Amino acid sequence: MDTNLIFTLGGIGLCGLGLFGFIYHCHLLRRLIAFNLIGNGTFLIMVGFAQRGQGVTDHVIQALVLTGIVVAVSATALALVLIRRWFHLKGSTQLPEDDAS
Amino acid sequence: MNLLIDLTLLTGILAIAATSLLSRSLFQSVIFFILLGLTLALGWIRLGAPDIALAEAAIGAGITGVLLLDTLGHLKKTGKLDKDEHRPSYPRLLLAILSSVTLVVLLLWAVFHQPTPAIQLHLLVEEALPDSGVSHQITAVLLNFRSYDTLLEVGVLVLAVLVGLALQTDQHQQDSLPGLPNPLLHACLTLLVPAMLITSMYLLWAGSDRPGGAFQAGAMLAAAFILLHLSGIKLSAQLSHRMMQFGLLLGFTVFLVVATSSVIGGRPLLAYPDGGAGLLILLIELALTLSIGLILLSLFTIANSPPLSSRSGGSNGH
Amino acid sequence: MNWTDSLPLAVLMTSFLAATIIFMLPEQKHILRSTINLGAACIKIILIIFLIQAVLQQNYPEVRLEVLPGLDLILRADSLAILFAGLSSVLWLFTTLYAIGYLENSPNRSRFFGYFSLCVASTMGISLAGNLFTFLIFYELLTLSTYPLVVHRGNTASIKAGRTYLIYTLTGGVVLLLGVASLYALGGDIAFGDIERTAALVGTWPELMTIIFILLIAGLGVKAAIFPFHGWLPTAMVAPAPVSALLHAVAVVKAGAFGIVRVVYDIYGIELSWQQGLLYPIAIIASFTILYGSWRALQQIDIKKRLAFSTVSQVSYILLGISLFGPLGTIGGLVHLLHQGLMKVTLFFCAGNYAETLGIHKIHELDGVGQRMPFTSIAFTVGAMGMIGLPPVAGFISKWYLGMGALEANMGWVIFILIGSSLLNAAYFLPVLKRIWFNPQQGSWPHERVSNCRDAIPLLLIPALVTASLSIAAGLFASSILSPLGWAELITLREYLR
Amino acid sequence: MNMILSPIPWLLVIPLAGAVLTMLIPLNWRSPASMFGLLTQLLASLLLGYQVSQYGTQIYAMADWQAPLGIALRADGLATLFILMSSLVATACALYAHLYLNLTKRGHFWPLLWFLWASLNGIWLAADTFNLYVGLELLTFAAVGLVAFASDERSLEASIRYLYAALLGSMAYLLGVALLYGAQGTLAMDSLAETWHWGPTNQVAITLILGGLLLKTAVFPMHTWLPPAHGGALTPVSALLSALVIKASFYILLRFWVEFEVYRHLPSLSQLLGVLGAGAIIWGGWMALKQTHLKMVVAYSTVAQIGYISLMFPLLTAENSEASLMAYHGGILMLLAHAFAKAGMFLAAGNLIYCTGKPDLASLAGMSRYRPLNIFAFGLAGVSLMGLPPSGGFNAKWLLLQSSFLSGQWWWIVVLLIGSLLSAAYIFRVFAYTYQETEATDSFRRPPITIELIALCLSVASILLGFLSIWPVNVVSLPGPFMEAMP
Repeated sequence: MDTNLIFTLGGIGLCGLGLFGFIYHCHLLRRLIAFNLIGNGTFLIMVGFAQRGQGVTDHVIQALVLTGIVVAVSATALALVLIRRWFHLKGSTQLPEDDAS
Repeated sequence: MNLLIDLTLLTGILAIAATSLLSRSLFQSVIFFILLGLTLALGWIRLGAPDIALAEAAIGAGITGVLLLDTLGHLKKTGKLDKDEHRPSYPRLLLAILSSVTLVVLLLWAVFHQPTPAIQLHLLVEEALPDSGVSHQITAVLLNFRSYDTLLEVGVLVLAVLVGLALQTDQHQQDSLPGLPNPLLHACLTLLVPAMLITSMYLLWAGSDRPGGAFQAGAMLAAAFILLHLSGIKLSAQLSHRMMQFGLLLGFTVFLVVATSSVIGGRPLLAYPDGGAGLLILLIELALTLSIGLILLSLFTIANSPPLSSRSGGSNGH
Repeated sequence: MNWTDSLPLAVLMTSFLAATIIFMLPEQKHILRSTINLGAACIKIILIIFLIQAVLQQNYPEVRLEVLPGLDLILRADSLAILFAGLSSVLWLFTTLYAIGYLENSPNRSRFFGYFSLCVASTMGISLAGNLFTFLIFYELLTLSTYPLVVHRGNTASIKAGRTYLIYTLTGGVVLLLGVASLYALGGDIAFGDIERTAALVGTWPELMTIIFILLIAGLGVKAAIFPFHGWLPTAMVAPAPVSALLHAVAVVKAGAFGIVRVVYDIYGIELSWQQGLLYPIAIIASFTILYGSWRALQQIDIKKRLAFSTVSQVSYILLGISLFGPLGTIGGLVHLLHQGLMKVTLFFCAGNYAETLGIHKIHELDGVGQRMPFTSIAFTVGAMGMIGLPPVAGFISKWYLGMGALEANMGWVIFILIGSSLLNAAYFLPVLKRIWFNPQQGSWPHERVSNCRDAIPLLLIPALVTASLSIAAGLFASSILSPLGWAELITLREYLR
Repeated sequence: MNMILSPIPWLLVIPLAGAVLTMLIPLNWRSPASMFGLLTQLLASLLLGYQVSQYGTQIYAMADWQAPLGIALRADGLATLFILMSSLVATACALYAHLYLNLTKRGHFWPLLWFLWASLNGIWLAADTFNLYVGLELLTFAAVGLVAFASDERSLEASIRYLYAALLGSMAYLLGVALLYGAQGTLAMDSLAETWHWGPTNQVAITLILGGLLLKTAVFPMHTWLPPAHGGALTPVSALLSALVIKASFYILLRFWVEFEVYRHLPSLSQLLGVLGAGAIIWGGWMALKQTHLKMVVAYSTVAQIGYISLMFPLLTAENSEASLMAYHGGILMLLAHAFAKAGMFLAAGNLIYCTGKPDLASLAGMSRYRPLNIFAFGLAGVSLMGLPPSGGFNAKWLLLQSSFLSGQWWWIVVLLIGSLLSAAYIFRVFAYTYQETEATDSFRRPPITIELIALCLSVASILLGFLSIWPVNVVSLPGPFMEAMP
């Protein structure tokens, strides 16, 4: 078991946990945290899996992960702006469940 | 020994993630999420990715954490934090477990049948590195080989701010949080902020041959700005609205101008002129650092300022 | 490329352009609108005359446009196309004239006449279509452009009628699409008249081609209102009288019947259809529809409803003629396509006149109307006599040829159908004529319109009189080449000599 | 070819520069500047169309680094058609927005539109899997921003729903890309295709990518986010979203499907996509029939139409190349016709709502009398959506029908025909409301004739497509790696 594989597995675990939380929770903030867990898991898989295949440190995939992290933080910030506006308008931290659609 | 460290980190990461996800208190969840970011930074070091470790600590844990905490504080203040959080339904739980297990099984299956990649991109990177204008591979990838991705990525950042601004009718709105009137904090800040600025500049400079670069430097800068902001020194109030906008867009604009000038010069988009790569990359990075710092600060302040309760109507008026 | 080749397109474009301009016109500009309408109708008739000339010289103008790889839009003027196009263009002129008078001072005329022109454009497209794909396009366009006319009045009844109309015609359209698409999947683009290709396909897939035939006929049968797909026709009677005339005599019903003619003669070929035993079922269904329609007409007390069921019955004469294998049957079917159009349009014009002038809708209200509105009543009488099949009105010619055709095809029982139907026709028309001419007037008219004319206003009266005279002329001058009979004989000659 | 004369970089630079510029200049200068941008975009698209049809597929190495080290852009027939489509539709929507929105809203609209456009062009031209990810995120952010900036409760809720769904979708896509990179060591589409290896890793990767893109395209049953977002946004935004934005993820899916020959190796996934498409057609149509708000009818119609487009996947079979080609042409034509018709329909619906001042169907009574032009525009778009001739939608349906016959998959025929009837039902239901005559006189508001004409132009385009189908079909069949990978 090398480091790359271990962290790939960690990434898989994070993705699994994150997906569970993303579907299970209704609270918008909790779902956002869950999304970030999936994101972090994906980044771990990206680097761990690629480096496991290449057998060396892979700078290309690391650069991509840097891009990914920045995109993820932008997404989080955007979501927070929307959540806070929603909270302000409706006083609720979750979306109304519509069973119609 | 290394194996032991790795396994400990793995267990730690998963345990912290699970706690963050399932903790009954939202505050605890956020704290554990930040902790997860820091632990992951250690993991990144183990994976030989100090650049990501820096970014993860500064952006993944730092900025994201601050944003989450701040929102949490806002929610808490109105006292409706956990009240309306009814427990999710049973079918939802089932769906969540099923999808999550399916995903994990699929990924495990994929990971354990990994073929040997036919293409070794890192060889190409090493071969092209001397022509890239920088000696650090990640910077070369980000700002030369795959600079187009980075350009769009900065676009994503700008766009996030733009959407935030579009949702605010009055951009000069002061935020509701009072500054922190703690004299001790002030004293600390006077020491901390210059140190952070210097670190930021170092990270930017280091980017050309060592771990570091515009994003980490920008995040550090943003952290300093946010600290200043919290202590009552409001950059957005100091700078005029127009200046702020220029600052936000500076990095993207410089990047775009450099990209376009190469087309006018008869080269493909984003291609640097011979020998000028290093300098231009540094120029772009400098502008990017400032802009990223301001963008992250703006994202924080936008999220922070309360939206107007009565919007000016007439969404389809003429 | 001959200059005549662009004629089919020009015929189509006259109505399309008229429609577009009329849509754009403001509501109040009724003089300009009427001028455009009538001008377009006249230009179209002139163009059709050019086309007749070309076709008589065995020169068939054609335009093509490649729409998809291996799939063309074809507009082609052959003799059959001219038969239908000629009928529609002449009837359009009079229906337009009538509609201008009928809708005087009513709202939404811009919309009405726009869709009216679009409807005629689609009919022209149907008649000039050179392959099934083109036919299908205009056939569906006809559905779309008639819907706004059916719901024109905008009350609950007409919107309900519109829904019924759509349910029938769109479902029929889907069945037709299925048939056409499967035919194309088997044999590619088959132009009308290319019956050798179909013959080869029938040789390879006999069962499949039979199913496709059934699909095509069923899809077209909805518009042709054959039993049991006739339900929409009486319901659609709520529309204004010119629309009813259009639906019954000129466009919709005829489009269905014309489509069946195309499928039988120009896709499968009459001989092949006969050999495959495809015609006999049509004859039976047509016969049944003839009797059923007449029977139902007898029970109606509303004038327009009675006329509607009469149409159900009369259109099936066309189908009956097609299904009789032999030149005489063919002539009977084709000529009835025209004759029924002329006679039925007359009847609807008259029914509209009664309703507009005196507010008469029910049959029992017609007592003594002959004295009050003699000219309209004369036109009505001519139409009714034609429907019964009395000489010298054109209807007699149709029935005569149908009877001869039945004998020729060794289907003697059809004679009894014709006799039975004529008796029923007489049974539902003669009492009406008796009320008009011989019964005294009972009380006042239901809703008399104040006017200084003794009869209906000229714009309503003239079209009815002209079409009535045409129905007589078609019977009297049947031996001329340009009469409906002469043209039908020409087509039949070319069909059977192929 | 001369690098300056290639329109490819300008297709990206102009929208990005437009975004920056319209953020910086004063509000009342933003529209004139954008008008100039619209013009240059149209010209650049046309120039690209000319070059590609003359000289074939164009490869553009970004930053002068060849793929797989650098990022390549590829303008083949398919990409060119999409560029032209988005230029035309976006121009129409932008002009409409200029007339429809007030000054402040307009000021915020322009930079968002330009970012949206940049990301669309980036996606159409992309030939790199990670670049597609960044493009998708840029697109998502711009689209979410456009939905949210109506800034009422409904649109805010819709935008949150949309953002969450889109983020999950992109993450699944990224995970798939990560697996592909781990297995093959490259991100470029061309080199991925060359070294493709159908092991478990690639299968899982394709499954994840498929799942993510389906979520972003709102394929049934992952469509729940779409109707509120498309129905709740401001009118020009609704048109952009339905006409263009959902097409982006679909386009990526199609590229993966063909270039990596997924249709050959995972035929069961093709059938699954077809089944989902059938579900979308039936469910979307049924829900559209039940809606009481005009824009929701149109939004659910988008769900159903995505179903039609998805039917091309099961028909792209390895066995019958003729049927596959017809399915490909039919699907693309359907997509194109939908882009024009749906944009036209949303704009016409927006005009109608503007006239009545109420969003529900019942208040449309009398519309057909007083605002016939809008009803006409709505109707023409409806003709194409119902797949009635003559229209692009009909020709597309015809091709899909032919393809179903040829490949022997008759069950899709049933779906197509039932779907047509359903869509006719919900569109004519709207009509029936407009034809009702009311006692009232013309008390409706009157929109400027220009915005009525914009809606009409788009609808007419979807009808004209019925006569000009051969052009797009020829363009998307131009030779290139994509067509070589076709069965």
